[in-house]
Amino acid sequence: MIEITAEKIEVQKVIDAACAPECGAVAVFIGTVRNFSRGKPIYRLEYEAYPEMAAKKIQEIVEEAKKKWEVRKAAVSHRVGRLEIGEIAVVIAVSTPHRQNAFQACQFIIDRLKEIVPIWKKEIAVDGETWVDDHA
Amino acid sequence: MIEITAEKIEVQKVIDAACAPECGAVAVFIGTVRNFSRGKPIYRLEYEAYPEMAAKKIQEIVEEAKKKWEVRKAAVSHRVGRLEIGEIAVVIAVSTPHRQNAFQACQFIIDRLKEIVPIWKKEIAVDGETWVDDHA
Amino acid sequence: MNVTVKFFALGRELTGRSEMALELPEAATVQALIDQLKSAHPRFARLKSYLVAVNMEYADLGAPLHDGDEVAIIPPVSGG
Amino acid sequence: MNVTVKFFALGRELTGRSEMALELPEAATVQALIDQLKSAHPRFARLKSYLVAVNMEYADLGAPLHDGDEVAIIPPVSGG
Repeated sequence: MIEITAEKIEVQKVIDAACAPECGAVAVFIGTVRNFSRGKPIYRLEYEAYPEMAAKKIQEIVEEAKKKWEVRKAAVSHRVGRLEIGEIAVVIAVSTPHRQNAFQACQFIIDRLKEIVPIWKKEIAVDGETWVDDHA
Repeated sequence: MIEITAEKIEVQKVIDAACAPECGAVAVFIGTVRNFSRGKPIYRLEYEAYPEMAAKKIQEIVEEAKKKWEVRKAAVSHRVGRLEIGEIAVVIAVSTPHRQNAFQACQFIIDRLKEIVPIWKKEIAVDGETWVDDHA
Repeated sequence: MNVTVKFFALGRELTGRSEMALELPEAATVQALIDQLKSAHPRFARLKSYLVAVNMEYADLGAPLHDGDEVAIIPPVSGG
Repeated sequence: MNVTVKFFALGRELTGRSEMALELPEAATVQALIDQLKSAHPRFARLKSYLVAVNMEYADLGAPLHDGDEVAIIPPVSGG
């Protein structure tokens, strides 16, 4: 399961999609909206995606993780639209027979997602709106 | 939240206990009962704990993780009693401001739990019952 | 030939468009498309950092375009 | 002095007990307790690998015991 969604993400649904019975180890990453960013308080975030390409790139990342770390199943859900403080922006779940691989594969997926997947976030703060550019 | 429980573990409950609003990154580990162990099919597991000491040791491990990786909140739930294939044996959830720390802290907690926390599992397989000794 | 250009995030806000059709000479490259965008939409030139995707795959400036391609201007991503 | 000894997993199955009270000489060590267990419960001697916890803390064989201590025989753990 790979989805770009405007609906609230249900963590259990993503976990269920990554975990067949007897999956062994499941590693999950949940990213939520913080109220502070680079030293200043923010009110909320707005996420925008190029959804078809985002889903395609996430699929490629998942395929790479499957090859490298014996991943059995993986699920990724990324939210778009307006997000309030504390809301979930992304959930990644990965199941593997052995736990070390689960952590490594899950971390790889979130790291690569942040690098190459066409999703953007805009911070709405007291001093205005800014498209985040972590690479600047 | 640290618990040794004979009830089915609800993943969301453990995550909620580890995640204040604005927690940033949450890493979760879920360990489930596999149908194969060291090359042979198993029917089910039985977990036994020295519950008071297990909770105390897990608390110590969590405190160490908090110091090392800026963990804000952590929650650990370990099941005891009879577990069927596919059921959840343990859930660990850790929240940190930055994601690398969340993965490292979560992996540290499960690794140390397996090393020093007085919990035991017995595999019930076609050829009999065996207390698992991973350290042998 | 005709291509579709998609804009997102800061690129969308600068151009005021999320999508536009563009007519290009045969065998034009990504670079030629960028040059045309810059002259037609001066505010686009204010987007300093971006990648280009052609049919949902990142592409070099030298990559040739084809009729019907979907081109996307990808500002620095910040998902997760 | 009196201590309580707890058994778990294989130790519990070998001794057939999950807990027993034991009377020991004053200032007896963990080692003395183990020796007494082995002679009183020959099947306990079949437990080849274990640690000992005193009042829920892992303890050396040389550690002295005190009246009222809770001692636990900890076979190799396998939680998770």
